Amino acid sequence: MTEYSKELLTYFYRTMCRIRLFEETVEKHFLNGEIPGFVHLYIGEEAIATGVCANLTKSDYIESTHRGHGHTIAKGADVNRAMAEIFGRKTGFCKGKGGSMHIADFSVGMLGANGVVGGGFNLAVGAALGIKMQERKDVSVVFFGDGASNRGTFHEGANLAAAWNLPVIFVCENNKWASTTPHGSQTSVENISDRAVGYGMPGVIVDGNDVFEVYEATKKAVERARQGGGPTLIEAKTYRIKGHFVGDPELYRTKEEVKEQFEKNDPIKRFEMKVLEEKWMTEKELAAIKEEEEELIKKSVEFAKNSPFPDASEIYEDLYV
Amino acid sequence: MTEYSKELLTYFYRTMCRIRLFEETVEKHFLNGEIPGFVHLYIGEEAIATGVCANLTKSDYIESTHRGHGHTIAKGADVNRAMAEIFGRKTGFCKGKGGSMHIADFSVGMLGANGVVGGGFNLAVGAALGIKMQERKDVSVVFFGDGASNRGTFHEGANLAAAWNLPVIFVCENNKWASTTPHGSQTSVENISDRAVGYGMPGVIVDGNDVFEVYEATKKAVERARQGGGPTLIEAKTYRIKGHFVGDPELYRTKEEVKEQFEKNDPIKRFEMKVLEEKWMTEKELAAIKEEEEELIKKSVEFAKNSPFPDASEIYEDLYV
Amino acid sequence: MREITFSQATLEAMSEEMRRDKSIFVMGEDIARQGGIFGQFKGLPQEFGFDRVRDTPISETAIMGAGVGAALAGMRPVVDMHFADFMGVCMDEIFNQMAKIRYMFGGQCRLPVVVRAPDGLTSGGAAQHSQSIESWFMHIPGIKVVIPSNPADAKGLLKAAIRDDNPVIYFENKILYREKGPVPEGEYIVPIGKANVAKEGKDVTIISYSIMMKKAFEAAEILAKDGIDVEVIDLRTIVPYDRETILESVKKTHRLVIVHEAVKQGGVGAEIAAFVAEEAIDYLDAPILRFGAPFTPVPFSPVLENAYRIKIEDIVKGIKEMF
Amino acid sequence: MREITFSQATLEAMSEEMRRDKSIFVMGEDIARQGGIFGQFKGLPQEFGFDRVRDTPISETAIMGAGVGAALAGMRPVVDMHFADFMGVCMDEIFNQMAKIRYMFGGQCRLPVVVRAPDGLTSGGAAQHSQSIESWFMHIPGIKVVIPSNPADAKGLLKAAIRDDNPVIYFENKILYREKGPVPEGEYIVPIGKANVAKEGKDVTIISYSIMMKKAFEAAEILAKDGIDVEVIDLRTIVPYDRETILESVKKTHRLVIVHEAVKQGGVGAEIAAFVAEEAIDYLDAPILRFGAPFTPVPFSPVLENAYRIKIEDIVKGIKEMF
Ligand SMILES: Cc1ncc(C[n+]2csc(CCOP(=O)(O)OP(=O)(O)O)c2C)c(N)n1
Ligand SMILES: Cc1ncc(C[n+]2csc(CCOP(=O)(O)OP(=O)(O)O)c2C)c(N)n1
Ligand SMILES: [Mg+2]
Ligand SMILES: [Mg+2]
Repeated sequence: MTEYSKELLTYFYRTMCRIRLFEETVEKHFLNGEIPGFVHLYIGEEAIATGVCANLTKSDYIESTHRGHGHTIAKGADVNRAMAEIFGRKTGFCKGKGGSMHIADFSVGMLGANGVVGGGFNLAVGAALGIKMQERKDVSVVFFGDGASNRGTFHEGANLAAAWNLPVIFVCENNKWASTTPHGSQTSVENISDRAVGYGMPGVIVDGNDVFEVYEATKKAVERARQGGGPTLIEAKTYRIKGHFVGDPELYRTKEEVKEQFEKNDPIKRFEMKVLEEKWMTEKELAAIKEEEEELIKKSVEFAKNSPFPDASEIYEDLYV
Repeated sequence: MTEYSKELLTYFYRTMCRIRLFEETVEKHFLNGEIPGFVHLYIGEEAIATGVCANLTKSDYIESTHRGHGHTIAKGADVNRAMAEIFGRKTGFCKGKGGSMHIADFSVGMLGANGVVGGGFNLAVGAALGIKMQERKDVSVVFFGDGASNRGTFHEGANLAAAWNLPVIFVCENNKWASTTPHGSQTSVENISDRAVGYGMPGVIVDGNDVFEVYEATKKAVERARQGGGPTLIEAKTYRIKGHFVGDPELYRTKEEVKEQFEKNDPIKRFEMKVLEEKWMTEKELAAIKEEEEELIKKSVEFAKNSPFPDASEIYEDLYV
Repeated sequence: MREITFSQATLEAMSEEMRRDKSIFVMGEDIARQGGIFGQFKGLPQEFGFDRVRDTPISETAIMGAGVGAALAGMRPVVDMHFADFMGVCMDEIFNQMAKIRYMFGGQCRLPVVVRAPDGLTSGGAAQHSQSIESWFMHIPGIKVVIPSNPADAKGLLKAAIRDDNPVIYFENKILYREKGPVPEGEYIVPIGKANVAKEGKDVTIISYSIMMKKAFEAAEILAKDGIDVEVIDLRTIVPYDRETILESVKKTHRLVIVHEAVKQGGVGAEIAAFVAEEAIDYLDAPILRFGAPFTPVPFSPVLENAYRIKIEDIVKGIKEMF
Repeated sequence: MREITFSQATLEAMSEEMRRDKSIFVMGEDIARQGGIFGQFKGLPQEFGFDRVRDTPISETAIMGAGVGAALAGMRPVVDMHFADFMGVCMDEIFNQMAKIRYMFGGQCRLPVVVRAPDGLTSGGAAQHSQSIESWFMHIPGIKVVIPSNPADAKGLLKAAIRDDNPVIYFENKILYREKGPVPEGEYIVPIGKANVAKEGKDVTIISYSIMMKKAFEAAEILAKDGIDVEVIDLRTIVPYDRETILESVKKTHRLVIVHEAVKQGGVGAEIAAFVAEEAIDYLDAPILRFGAPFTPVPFSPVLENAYRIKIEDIVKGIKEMF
């Protein structure tokens, strides 16, 4: 059994808690009518972004999805500015022009959420090409859903990354649902990782609710990529706990199914049980981290709410350089 | 060793000769300046269209490529109207509106060549959906190149066909070249058939220069599809003998490479040797067929050349019903 | 007359047509299990089954391409684009395949495909979920394009689109879905290609369509108080657009204003204005005004989104200055 | 001045810029081994290596998407579309990603991507290899669009496009490639956004661009014999288009004609005409004429293709009737 530094364990827990609390807070304020647009929550999938990004530095890139808050936070973005963006404020990362679906923080290598499912694949592949041409040791990670794996852009990006041996990690978050359709009903393979065969790249499956498994698999893939070994496809199996978007009537599944999944597989609970069992961390340590994060998220809402909206005249800014 | 009826053997030989002669004739007249546009020849790949289409009836569909003359002829289209179309005449299948790259004969289920590489995948999948919804026993075949297998449309079409269990046969004509790029330089797998794994469908490789092998593999796939067994991916290995298009300077390969391939693998020669060796046909029989086909193709040129061009006013016809 | 929502009107059109003709089916993302993200397919699978009301993978090129292919095999598919914003994903299937197949193959086939495309601003939809891109299709021969502004037209135009043997794109505004309006009982069709003189007037013509018809009416009402009698034309169909009705109106009122939610530059308004400047310039007593969105993507924040919207005051002011 | 072909002019621009800046590279189908299907990349890989001149798979969404991604990572990619007709395949990458990334992310990045798109009629190219689709991009905020008509501009505009920190689409006409023209030696730039008054005149303004500039000149020459003094404006840039130059000319000549090879309906000419009808209608002494392709796909047969082309006689006749 691998040993983990206290620092890493703390990062895992802190990040997962931060995402969870961030999302619960966003949900609340969305339902309050304080947040416009469409919001997709990452609750129950925190272990994936966390385990993946633990292997990355600021100069590595990630491409995210419509469900991008977790990726943003895990990559190290400031939560105040993230929250402010979702609230449509001038102090947000995108000055209020983007919102939840277009959150991005280029300063930490988070190249953007995407309102187009599967829109990120080739951006990530291109970023990896840039890395390679500049002879950097960085990597480029693209997160995508099980549903997104049926987009042609996945195929084109995977082929290009493999044919050109680019440092890309394809991270499929298989949360069993693509909006209202269950995995398997519209996807021709059980394991998305099987698709790696078609590009001659390694394809691995991990338990996406286990941050350690995600971390280890990504570590291998990242090392491989940094050493010029090319791309890897990682499929992280998880489950979408919340509706597709906040406000989703969820006509397509039962409450029981969701409850069962969450009880069994909440990645934060599973982490807590594991570290306590292994005596890697104490209840007290965990509680302290959680409290700090609660405070942080609370402050982020204050920050957001106290921030001004952009001025109407700003509509014409940021279009061209 | 399977036995083949004289009728089938005759069909094989007749069709391959017809395609070869048709293509040689088109090449000659193109170089003469009598044919406008872009022309892509099927020389050296005759066994594929022939072996595949031998399993099809008129109510089955095929979707073709930019290299579509062979498919058109193998599906049973009238050569006069095919030639006339390529010559841009009013008597052509498309009344001169299409030309070589848009040849089509809906009356025999040939749903069209396509100027967009990979443009045919989903049309074929949709035709198969139509077949299935109408509870017909027909199948839908899509021909495509090794290069086209890197289009996202391949992925989306393959997934849909498999997820919906549609009667589609994906026939990859791997002729080792995608225009100027050799197979392997831009495609991440050696065998396109490996990509079938990603859709949970059977993927098979055949020698595309052996009409018997193509025929047998297609037979199996077609039977499977007709019985509701879903799609199959067949990769037929062959070699593009001519330039990508007529007039291609072919700066990217040597004449020797081509010559060697043709001497070794000319599908017509290989057929002749086999049927003579097996004593399935005589030299005389073969010669007689070839002569008939020469006559047919000669006549088709006369037909085309004697046909009128469309009238300028026809430009406005056939846009809307 | 009874009042139903735009969304219900489209549902009636779908079910009446699907009852009439077994070759009609509909496919798209999240339309069957959930009934469509805007509820516009609710109940359809219950009546017609999951075979004729199909959820699809997230594969727009397959959805659009398969729609075309199914039509070639004798079906009459209706394909749903989820958001008009995603039409770029399958633009090749739309403009190089669907639009050209009949013509380039010399009329060998009919292509009865309907593409349903929910469009327009929603609150906070932002850059990739708010667009109105109908003008692209004005420039692509081989497709018809309709764009209803109210429930009655929504039903009649959808039925016309489904019965048409040519590809038809049906733009439906996401905000309009919930709006109610009078819809006649029983069978009727709104013919493709015919504009609707929604309000007669003699001083100035406003041409609009889809959700902007509301602003056109409101502006007309305000201007009436100033004694300006506005004629309001609902274009209804963008391709082919109704040249006669436009010319007739302009020749009567001598003043033309075009209003749409899409970006002004290169929008449908440009074509209409250019057409009139070519065919009836001598009748004009004032510049042709166009109102459309500014030349930026749609911003997220409510303040910016509001600034992005067409303002009735601007229309009113612009028209007053014409006199 | 020395004369070189349009194609050579683009090559010079590419190699001068690639020498200057190591972050510039180019990728596309069949550009490296073969030097481009129109020879427009010949010799580049020999000087800059196959790393900076890259053949790609037939994967337009990957080519375009990776161009955008590479720019985000600090490169200055030039991506080749092979034929403009294939831009539909990666339309989402163009209009939802490339065009919006800077804006929707609040200006966090620069996006120096050049998209090269060979367009226009060739003999027998038919429906899917002959199109001119520049007008779509006039309606998409966030991209610049240039479209040179001669070798000198081809070089200067390509250099400007490469140096621009915004996405620029560079349309290059397939027939023009082979045409020679005077090209200055040494370093120069043709600024994006500035039209060129290619021939001064006082009676009527013809606005055109790309290959149609030849017909504009020819028409002007013929009309000169009838005493009609034509001003010919080469638009050069479509987004942003040069409003000042257009207005100035129209205010001088009082007559406007727009000529492009693209389909007339919804074309660039529509926007220009609408702009003038909005801003300068009082200066006009005649209807605004537009010449563009008929509303059909491009047919194959030479007779039909010829009928599809813009005729100089029609332009001449149209202009004469303006007086
Ligand atoms: C190209 C495109 N098609 C459809 C949509 C609408 N849509 C948004 S999210 C979604 C489901 C995505 O499923 P998946 O990829 O599994 O991600 P998840 O939501 O489960 O994280 C769909 C269909 C879209 N945004 N973009
Ligand atoms: C979408 C698209 N991209 C590029 C092209 C240009 N093109 C035409 S044929 C061809 C090569 C096709 O290779 P392959 O699929 O292997 O077929 P082959 O020519 O070998 O039969 C290319 C790149 C095209 N027609 N369509
Ligand atoms: Mg999912
Ligand atoms: Mg090939």
